[in-house]
Formats: sequence, structure tokens, C-alpha cells
Amino acid sequence: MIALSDYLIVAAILFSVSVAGIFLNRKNVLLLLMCIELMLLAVNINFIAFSHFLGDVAGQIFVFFILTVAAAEAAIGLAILVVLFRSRRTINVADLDALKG
Amino acid sequence: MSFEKFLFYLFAALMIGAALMVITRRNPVHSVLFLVLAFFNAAGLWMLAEAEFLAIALVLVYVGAVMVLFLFVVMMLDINLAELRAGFVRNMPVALLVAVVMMVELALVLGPSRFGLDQYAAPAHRPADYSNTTELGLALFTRHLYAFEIAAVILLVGIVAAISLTLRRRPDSKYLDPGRQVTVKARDRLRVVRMQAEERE
Amino acid sequence: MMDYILLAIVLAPLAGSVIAGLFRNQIGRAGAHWVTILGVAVSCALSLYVFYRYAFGGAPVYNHTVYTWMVVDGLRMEVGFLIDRLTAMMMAVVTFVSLMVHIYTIGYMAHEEGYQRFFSYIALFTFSMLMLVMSNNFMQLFFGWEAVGLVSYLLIGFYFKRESAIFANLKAFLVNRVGDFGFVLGIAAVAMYMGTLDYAEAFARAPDLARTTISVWGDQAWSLMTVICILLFIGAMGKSAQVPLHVWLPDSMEGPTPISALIHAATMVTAGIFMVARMSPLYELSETALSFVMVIGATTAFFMGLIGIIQNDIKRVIAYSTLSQLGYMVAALGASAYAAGLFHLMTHAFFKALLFLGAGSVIIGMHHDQDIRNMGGVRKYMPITHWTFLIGTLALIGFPGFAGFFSKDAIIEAVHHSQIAGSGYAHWMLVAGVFVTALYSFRLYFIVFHGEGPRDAHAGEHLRESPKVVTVPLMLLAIPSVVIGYLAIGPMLFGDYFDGVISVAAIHDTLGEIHFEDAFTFMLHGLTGIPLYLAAAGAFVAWYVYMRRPIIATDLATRFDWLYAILDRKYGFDAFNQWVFAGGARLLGKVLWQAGDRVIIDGAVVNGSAHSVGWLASVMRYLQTGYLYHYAFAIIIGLLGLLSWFVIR
Amino acid sequence: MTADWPILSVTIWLPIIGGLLVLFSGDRAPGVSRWMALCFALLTLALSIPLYTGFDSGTAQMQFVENLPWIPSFNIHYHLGVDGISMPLILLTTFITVLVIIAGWEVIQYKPSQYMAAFLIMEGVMVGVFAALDAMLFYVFWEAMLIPMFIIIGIWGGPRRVYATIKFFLYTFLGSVFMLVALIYMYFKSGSMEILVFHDLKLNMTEQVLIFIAFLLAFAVKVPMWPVHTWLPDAHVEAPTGGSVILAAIMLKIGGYGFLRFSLPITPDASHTLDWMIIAMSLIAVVYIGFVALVQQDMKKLIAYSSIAHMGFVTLGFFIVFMIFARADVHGGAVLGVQGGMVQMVSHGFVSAAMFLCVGVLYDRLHSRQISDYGGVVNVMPWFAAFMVFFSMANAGLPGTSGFVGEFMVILAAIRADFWFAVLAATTLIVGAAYTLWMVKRVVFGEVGSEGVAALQDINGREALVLGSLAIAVLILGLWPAPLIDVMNASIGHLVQHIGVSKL
Repeated sequence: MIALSDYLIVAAILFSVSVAGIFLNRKNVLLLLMCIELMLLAVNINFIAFSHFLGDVAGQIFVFFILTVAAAEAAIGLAILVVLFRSRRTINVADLDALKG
Repeated sequence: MSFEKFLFYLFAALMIGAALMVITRRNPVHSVLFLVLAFFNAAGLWMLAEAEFLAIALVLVYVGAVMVLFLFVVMMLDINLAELRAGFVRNMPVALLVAVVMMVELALVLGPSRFGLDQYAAPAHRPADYSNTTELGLALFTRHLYAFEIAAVILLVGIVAAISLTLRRRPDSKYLDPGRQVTVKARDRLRVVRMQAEERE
Repeated sequence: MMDYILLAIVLAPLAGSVIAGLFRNQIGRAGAHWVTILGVAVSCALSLYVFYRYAFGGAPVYNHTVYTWMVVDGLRMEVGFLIDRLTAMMMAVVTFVSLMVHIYTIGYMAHEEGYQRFFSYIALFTFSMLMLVMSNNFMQLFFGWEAVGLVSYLLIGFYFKRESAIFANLKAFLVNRVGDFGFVLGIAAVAMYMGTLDYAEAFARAPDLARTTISVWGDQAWSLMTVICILLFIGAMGKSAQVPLHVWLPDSMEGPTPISALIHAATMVTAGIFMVARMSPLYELSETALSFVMVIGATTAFFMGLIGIIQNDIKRVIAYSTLSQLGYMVAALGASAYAAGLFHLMTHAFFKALLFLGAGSVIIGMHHDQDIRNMGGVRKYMPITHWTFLIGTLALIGFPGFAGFFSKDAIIEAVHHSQIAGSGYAHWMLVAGVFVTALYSFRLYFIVFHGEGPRDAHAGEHLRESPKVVTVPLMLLAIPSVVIGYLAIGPMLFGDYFDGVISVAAIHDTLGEIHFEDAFTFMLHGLTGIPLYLAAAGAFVAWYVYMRRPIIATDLATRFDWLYAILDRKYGFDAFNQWVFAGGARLLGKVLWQAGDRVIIDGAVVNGSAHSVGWLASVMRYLQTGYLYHYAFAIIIGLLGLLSWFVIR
Repeated sequence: MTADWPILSVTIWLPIIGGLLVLFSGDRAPGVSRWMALCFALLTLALSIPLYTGFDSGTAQMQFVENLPWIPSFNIHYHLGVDGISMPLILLTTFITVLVIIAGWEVIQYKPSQYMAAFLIMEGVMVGVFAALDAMLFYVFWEAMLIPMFIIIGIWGGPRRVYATIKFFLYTFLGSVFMLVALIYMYFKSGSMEILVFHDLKLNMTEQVLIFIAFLLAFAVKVPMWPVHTWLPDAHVEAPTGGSVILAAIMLKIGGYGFLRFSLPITPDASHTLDWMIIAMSLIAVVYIGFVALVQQDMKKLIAYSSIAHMGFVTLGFFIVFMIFARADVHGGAVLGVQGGMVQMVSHGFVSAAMFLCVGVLYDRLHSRQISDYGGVVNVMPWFAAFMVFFSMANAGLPGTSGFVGEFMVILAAIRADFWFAVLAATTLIVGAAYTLWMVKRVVFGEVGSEGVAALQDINGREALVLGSLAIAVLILGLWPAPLIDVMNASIGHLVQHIGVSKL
């Protein structure tokens, strides 16, 4: 039988992979966004698994909302990216240092 | 090993593999496509966990809409890939270290010793006429209605924000402003100027 | 009836002042002097009536409240009038001299700017002085005390364009404030220990507190009465210009001459004398305070007179003479001869006002030149001024029969009979002062009125007698300067005039030891005393040195140049105050401001904390690279750390 | 006693609503907004007068009480009421606001409607501070007060206004945060936010000392006491005339009011234990600040420093109470000191307002506050000079003006605590006269100092109205303070009795 820990470990691996992705592609905003999507996916897997094993539908509700917010976030993130690219002709994070103290 | 277990490992392996490809591909288009694959497999995992509605929703909404949006953007932008790849190899050891440490630690926390079958027995399968959609709908539209509406608003705001951010008003395009047309006054259009009559020379 | 009369006495000058001040443009110059003179005349007439009622009609003491200023914590503070013979006398003197000065001013100020303002001020002064003398409590006394100070401030600075005038008025006010500092503490002590500010109640409770001691500094016990009396007397030292708070009075001569006559000779400066006399039930309980008073007074009387000898400004000579005479009065108070002090106050008010107004008349003739070295022979041009001035001078030096003779002789006798500490010193100072008085008075008289004529011949052509409005007051003042002493000495000093008003302890009753039958025998007795011969000697020396052999004066000045320098610098009081107090205060202020406020509080604490925050931030900003991935790493590392903590724990 | 209409609420909210209306009226028709503002201010003044006429001076109870639940779950109420301590200050507020609005009539040309609105809102909020009987409500008004002032100095201020505003804001804010902590602590202890409940709340010595210090930080900054006074000169110098007037005349009083409403009755034992500290700070304020004022070159700074010295009298009067209690050989005097402090506050409200307005009159004409730029003003502005000398005399505490009454009472009380307190306090007679009259000498008297002075115009009717009404107020209070004293008597008597009883 599939154990709860199996789901959790899969999600943990997925999460770690996406963390590694953030490190590897630190200059590419697009990939950063994708890694965030993957992280959220890992989180969602956890929710689904807990919902399944605890027999509580609330976990799925959470996933539902996370999906909603993630969609909105992706849309706005990409929109910002487009605007950014239009004005700067680049999406290199290293060039975006307006917040430098 | 039961069929379920097999499916689980299959989906899981494919998902992790696809995720690894996402973060290592040189071409972002490929990354997005592998991301789609990862999502598909995740949907399979959700199916196994009897979250059918969300699995379908993930495929339809997420893969169908969000990922396609990603694809559009990636293809639309003319990105200098070499510049963005710089430091990929240099960061590899750090990335691996962090990832492995995190994975190990997460495994220690989340592993079978705490969340194995001994602690949480696998739940019984749902009967065939059980509708995940119904149950989710019931919960969503009763107890969580308020949150649901907020989510709707967030989506709306997201849409508006995305559009307004990317909307470009072209200065050369001509258009009519009905509001100004309606409120126009005669004196805005015509100015009567009193002038001294010039003497004939 | 009495209520209304008293209110009218006080309010009539005030009304005149307010009208002349606020509606000066509407009523014009003539309106201003008419309205104020009317006010003061009403006040004067009623005061004389009140004086008549008390002096001859034997009216009972009037002590009533006009309104309650406030009642707080069991302490009633009221505005009210206490009318007895002392008050009645003061009212009569104040309003009479004031009226004379008002009339005189019409002539003196005829061509000056600020005519209405001037009348408004002097009427206001009359009001304030009346409030002071008619008060029945300490609070109102202080009100009048400060109000006359205010008017004095305004009037000294009347020529506000003149730097010396506005310097002098500031100085006058501040020095008076030093006195008031003591005065208000005295009042506070009275309120604290007697629980009342009303004279009658305070005096009634005073004997019970005669043996009370308080510890002011450390454990040393001080007699309460001594502390109170000395504190109150510090106020009197300010107002009546006693050493060392006398410095403002000579400078106050920057004001117009009528003011010098009214405020800085006849009335305001005598407020201190009046106050001490009024407080006689308190002073009698403290011999230490009386000694203090007497020594201060005697010192002032002699040493200020000396300075008068070398002054060249006609008004300043008289000012130093005023200081000296005030010293006589204060010394009399110290000898418990309150009546003698008040008697001298009254005679002095008349003859000193006369002298000042006479000097003013000369100044008018000299076109506002006040330097006596430029004068001379004025006698020929201004006969009335000359004769009245001579009368004033004779009264001042104590020529037998003139007013000053009786009062001054009584004071010297009284001090002679006094047994308290310092009376010996005081007696010799006062006796020596007689010689000095005669010397400077006749020096002034001879230089101004005799001699060849004005140094500037051109000035002589225009020199003529002053108009009637000037000379009439002179003549009116000359009369009491001659006769008032002879008439009043009997009842005032040795009769029952001040019975029940002034209290003198039996052991201090110096006046009682003077043998007195009537004024004439008193005068004859005076002919045998040293003071008269000293005065005559002074007058002779003045004549000899300044008329016969002027060379002697310059010769002496060069031979005793150190003495001359000391006198010329007025014993260094002014320089000392200027350096130590004015300069010191400014230096202290600068140090406190720059070092305390700016450097320590603002620099170190306030801005220091702000700067340290800024410094910390400037260090912290290097952590803010602005690169997204740095923040992301920070988050992840933080996550990792948190996770590790969970695992390891 | 309760009126049949909510007089306090009206006094608070009418000007605030009026201010908002004026704000929305905009700057297109400045005349309209000025008149609107004046009407609202006058109306508020008129409506606040029943507070005096309907006041029952025989009782120390709160009057004109309004009590509605505000945040019921935290037991916080909209609770208003006045006693003899707060009522005169409310009237002072409504009166001064009218004058400030008239004084800023033509002077403020930049965004006049916002200027007027800020003052109206300020008025309402300040009345709220005085009237609040619920600590939370008090705190809200207390903090709200900072905002209009911040704006007034920040927008219409002088060249260094940013420094001044930030200093002002941080100083006062720092203090009030500690006060909030104290209030919350007492809320948890008593379960109520009622100030009157706090008065009877039992607290042990440690609690009292900590609460006292927290309050002290808040109120001492506001008063301001030495050594937390340095914000005041800067704020005054940079503030527009109206801002200075409100700041000096009313905002400083809120600190003094706080001592009477919070520190003394809530923590009597701590006040007793630490009174030496307050007395020392007060006396230092009187003497030290007096000397500092002497050397100021800027008229506003000089008056600001003199304000600090005068407020030193207020705190001195409040805190000598315990030492007077301790003296066996003296009867009474405690009430005298507190009353003296109160009278000094009201009087200082008039006098400092007038002094700042006088400087404002000069500043409007010559745009300089430096004493050295003036001289001989009396030659060209005789009426103004008369007012200036009069108010300077009041500032120096001349009897017959209001400035004397409070100082006199406090000195009379201080000598009962210790002879030397009175000596040090009385030095203000000399030093106060010195700095004020020296300034007068250099500004008003003398030959015409410069061409700028020669071109000065005497005060116009509007300025005469403002200064004249203040002069009348100063005179009335000086010649007949009994009406003010009578109103406060019962409340202050009750207060002194209350703080005489230990809470331990």
C-alpha cells in the first residue's frame, strides 16, 4: 500500500529539486517562476496526501485556492516580465538592482 | 507490489525526472514542456490519492491555461540564453548541496518513522458512486463560500492587473473618447475674438 | 459714601489715562492734558478732603474690600482699601505733586512729540501709586509696586529713540525686579506663616510668630521675622534705590524732567519708605532687620551724596541728592523713627519736586541742555525759577525754619538716640552727609544761577523766564517747602497723628527720647547742634571753591585723582553690574545654550541617536544588494536552518 | 449635570466636520473657505460657552458626561466628560482657534483651505483629548493631534521645516508609545479603559514607578520639560504663526493636563517618591532655560524658550504638593500650587499666543525673525508696539496681567515646600523680565533700525482684533482671576485629596 510518507517524500524531492533549480537558474526569471510553480506543486501534493489520509476534504479546498492564487500569480508575474522585457530588453536578474541599498 | 504502487512509482519517477529536466534544460521552451509533463504526472498522483476533481482541474486549467501562457511568453521574448546560463556550472555544487541537505532533512522529518503506514493506515477505498466533485462542491459553496468569493476577486484582480500592466497605449493610434464628445461645449470649439478694425492705409 | 470717594480717587486718573492713551488721535493734545488733569484734579481734591477728614476730623480707620481677587486654599486675595492717617497723608502728597507736575508738563512738553502718551503715562502712574498706598493687603501692594515700576519703565524710555534712554529703562526695570524678587519671597513667607495677605490680620498674628525660627540654610535657625523683614526690605531697596540697588536711579534721569520730579524724586521712590512704615508692626519684631535697614540707609545717605559733588548734569546732581535723602529716610526707619522718615518723605516730596521742576525750568531755558558747565548767571534771566530754586535748596540742606530742617534734624536726633547695632556708624554717616548735602546743593546753585552767564553767549540771548504753567507750580510747591515742616512737625512726629497706624516698640522709641515742646523751640535747639554748622560750612565751601576760587576745584580733582576716579565711576557699581551680572548672565546663557542644549542634548542625545540609527542603516545597506536571487537564497538558507533546527532538536 | 444635547461631542465633531468641508471646498475660492472656517470656529466657540455657563462648580464630579459603547469586545467606551480641570482648557482651545483662523486670514496664500481645515480638525481633536474619559479614546485623540500639527509645520513651515517636523513627531511619538504600554497594562489589570477606574486602581510600588515613568516620558515631552525640550524651539521657529500659537497655547497644556489626569491620581505614591526629580527638572527649566532664552537671536526661539520656562512653573506647582503635605508647620498650600499651575497654563495660553502673534505680525511684513533685523519698530508701528510691550510685560509676569497670577500662586506655594524652591522659581522675575524686555528694547525701541523697518505698516484691523481680544483676556484674567479659580476649586480640591491618600 502507498504510505503517507511516500507522498510526502516525493513532494520533498520535488521541492528540493525546485530549490536546486532556483540556485541553478538564478539569472533567469522565467525559470525562477517555473521553479516556484514546481514548489507549489510539491506543496499541493502534500495537501492532497494529507487530505486523503485524514479523510478531510479541507486539504483539497486549500489546493483549490492555492491553484487559484498560483494562476493569478503566474499571470501577473509574466505580465511584469513582459513589461520588464519591454523596457529593459532583458530578463536577467543581475541587471535588476534598483533596490540596491 | 500492487498495481497502485507501481503506478505511484511510475508517476513519481516521471514527475521528478521531468522536474530535473525543467531545471537543467538550456532552452526555456523545453523547460516549459517538461513542466507540463511534470504536472501531468502530478495529476496522476492526485488521482491515486482520490482527488479526481483537482487532478482533472490541474490538467485542464493549469496545464491548459497557465502553462500555455508560459509557453507564449517564452516564445514571445527574445532572450539571450547564453547570458542567462552564465554561472550554471559554478552554482551546481551549491545547488546540489542545498538540495541534498534539504531533501535529507525533509526525509528525516517526513519519513516513515513519523508518517508511515504504522502511524497513518491507508484509508479504505471510496465506493464507486462516491463523487469527489460533489463533496468538494459542497464544502466549497457552504463553509468556504466567503473564501471562494475572495478567490474569485483575486482572479479578477489578477486579470485586470495583467492586462493593465501589459497594455500599451500607442500614441499614433487615433481613437474617439465618447465621454469628451458628449460634454463638448460650443465655446470649446469656437472662440469669438474682438479685434480692432485695422485702418486702411 | 466713603466707598465712592475712594473709588473715584483711584479711578479718575485711570479713566483720564485710558482716554488719553486710547483716543489720543481723537482728542488731540489739548484734550489729552485736559482730561488727565481733570482726572488728577478730582483725585487730588478728594484726597485732600479725605486727608482733612482724617487729620482733623478724626475719621475712623477705613478698611474694606472692593472685590475678591480670588479665594484659593483658604487664602483670600482681595483688592481693597485701607485708609488711615498714613494713607491719607500719602494720598494727599501723591495727588498734589502729581497735579502740579501735570500742569507743569503742559509747558515743559509743549513742543515734544508723544504729548498725549506722556499724559496718559503720568495719569496711569498716579493711579498705580494710589493703588499702592491705599492697599489693604500685600497682593495689591505688589500690584501697585510693579505697576509704578512699569510706568517708570515706560517714562524713562519715553524718548525711545535715544539709546541711553532705552538702556536706562531696561536697567531700571531689571534692578527693580531684583528688589521685587526679594519682595515677592517676603510676601510668600507672610502668606505661608500668617496664612493671610491682609495687613490687619497679618499684623495681628505677627506677635505670636515673633519667636518662631526657621532654617533657611542648613540647620542654622533664623528668626522668621528677620527673614520676612529683610526680604521685604530688599524690595524697598529696589524701589527706593538703596545701595546696592540704587544704580538705576541716576540713569532714570533720561526721562523727561517732570517725571524725574514726580516719580524719581517725590513719590515712587518713596514707596519703599512707605512700605516699611506700613509694615512697622513687623519690623518692630526684628532688631536685626532694623539694623540692616539703618546701615543700608546711612551708607546710601553719605556715599551717594559724595558722588553728587562731581556730577555735571543738572538732573543727575539732584538725582544723587535724592538717593542721599532716601538714605536719610531709610535710616530713620531703621531707628524706628518711622514718623520721622515719613515726615522727611513728605517734606522731601515737596522740595525735591520743586528742585526738579526748577531744574526743568532752567533746562527749558537752555533749550534742553543739561550740562551745568554751560550754564551760569541764570539768576538774571529767570528770577522766579531762581528764587524758588533757592528755597528748594535751603529746604534741602536744612536751613533753619525750612521744611527740610525739621525733618532732617529729627532723623539725626532719632538715630543718635537709637541703641541698636550700627546706630553709631549711621549717626556719623548722616551727620557727615549734612555737610555733603550742603556742598553739592550750593555748588549746583552757584554754578547755575550765579557766575558770569551762559558759556554760549548765543544761548543767553534766548534765555528767559519760563511760561506761567511752569512757574505757577514752582511757586505752589515753594510754599509747602517752606512752611510744611514748621506746621507738621508737632503733630506728626511728637503728636498723636500716627497713633494706631505705626507701632513702635517701647525700647525702640527713639523719637520719644527727643525733647520737644513746640516747633519753634525745636528750631532754636537745632541752632546749637552740629548739623547746622556743618550745613553752613558746606554752603560756604561751595561758595568759596566754586565761586571765588574755581581753580581749587580743578586742583583738588587732579591732586586726589584716585578719589575723583572712584566717585566718577560711582564706586564701580555700574561697571560691576555690567560685567558680572549682565555679562555673566549672557555668558552663562550662551554656555548653557551652546553646550547644554546644542551639544549635549541635541547633539549627543537627540541627533546622536538619530545618527547612530543612520550609521547602523548605512552598514546594513550593504546587505541589501538589490539582487533578487540574494533574497531568495536568504529565504532558502533560512528555511534550511529552520528545518535543521527541527531535525536536530 | 447633563445638558439635553451632547455638547462635548458637538464641540469635538463640529470643527472636524467643518474642517473636512473646508478641505473639500478646495482652493478655487479661498474667500469662501476662509469664511467657512471662521464660521465653524465661531460656532464651535459659541457652542462651547454653555460648558462654562452650565458648569456646576460645586462638585468635582465629571459633568456633561456622554457614554456610549465604542469597542464593546474590549470594554472600550466613547466616554466624554469634563471637570474643572479640563473645562477651562477646552474653552481656551475653542477661543484660540478662532484667533488663529483670523490671524491666518490673508497671510496664508498657499493652499488656504487646507490650512484652515488643518486647524479646525486640530481643534476638534484637542478638545477630544481634554474631554476623553476613556483612556483609549484619549490615546486616539492624543495621537491624532500630531497629524494636523505635522502637516501644518511640514507644509507651511520655514526652510528647515522637515527637520523640525520629524524631530517634533519622533519626540512626541516616542513618549506616547510608553504611555500606551502603561495604559494597556492597567487595562489588563482592571479590565477597563476608564480613566476614573484607573484612578482607584490599586497598584504596588514597582508598578506605580514604571507607570509613572511611562507617563512622564509622554507628558514631559509634551510640556516640554528640561531636558526633553529641544524639539520645541525648532518646531516653533519653523512653524507658521498659527502653528506656533496652537503649539504653545494648547498643545503644551496637554502635557500638563496629562500630569493632572493621569500621573498624579493614578500613581500617587510613585509621584511622591519621584517628586524631587520633577521638581528638579522644573526648576532647571525655570533657571537654565531662562538664561538660554536670554541669548537667543531669533524672536520665536526666544519666546519658545520662555514657554519652556513658564511651563516649568506649571510642573513645579503640580509636584510640590507632596512636600507641602510633608510639612507639619504649614497648613494648606497644596491646592494653591496645583491651582497656580493650572492658572499658569491658561494664562500662558493667552500670553504665548499673543507673543507669537506679535512676532507673526512682524514676520509677515519683513520676513525675518532675527532680532537684529529690527529696531525702532515703535516709530512706524505705535499701536503694534503698545501691544508688544503689553504682552511682553504679561510674559514677564507683571501684576494685573494674567502672567502674574499663576507665577505668584506657584511661588506662594513653593515657599511652603522649601524656601529655596521659591528662591529659584522667583529668579524668573528677574531673568524673565531680562530676556523679554531686552528683546523689546532691541526690537521695539530705538532709532529705526533698517530700511525694512522704516517701510513697515502699523497693524490692520484684523490684527488689532486678534491682539486686542487677547489683551482683554490677559487683563481680565489678571485683574479678576476669581471666575477661573472658582471653576477649578472643587475639582482640584478633590484631586489633591485623592493624591494625598496612598494607594499601597
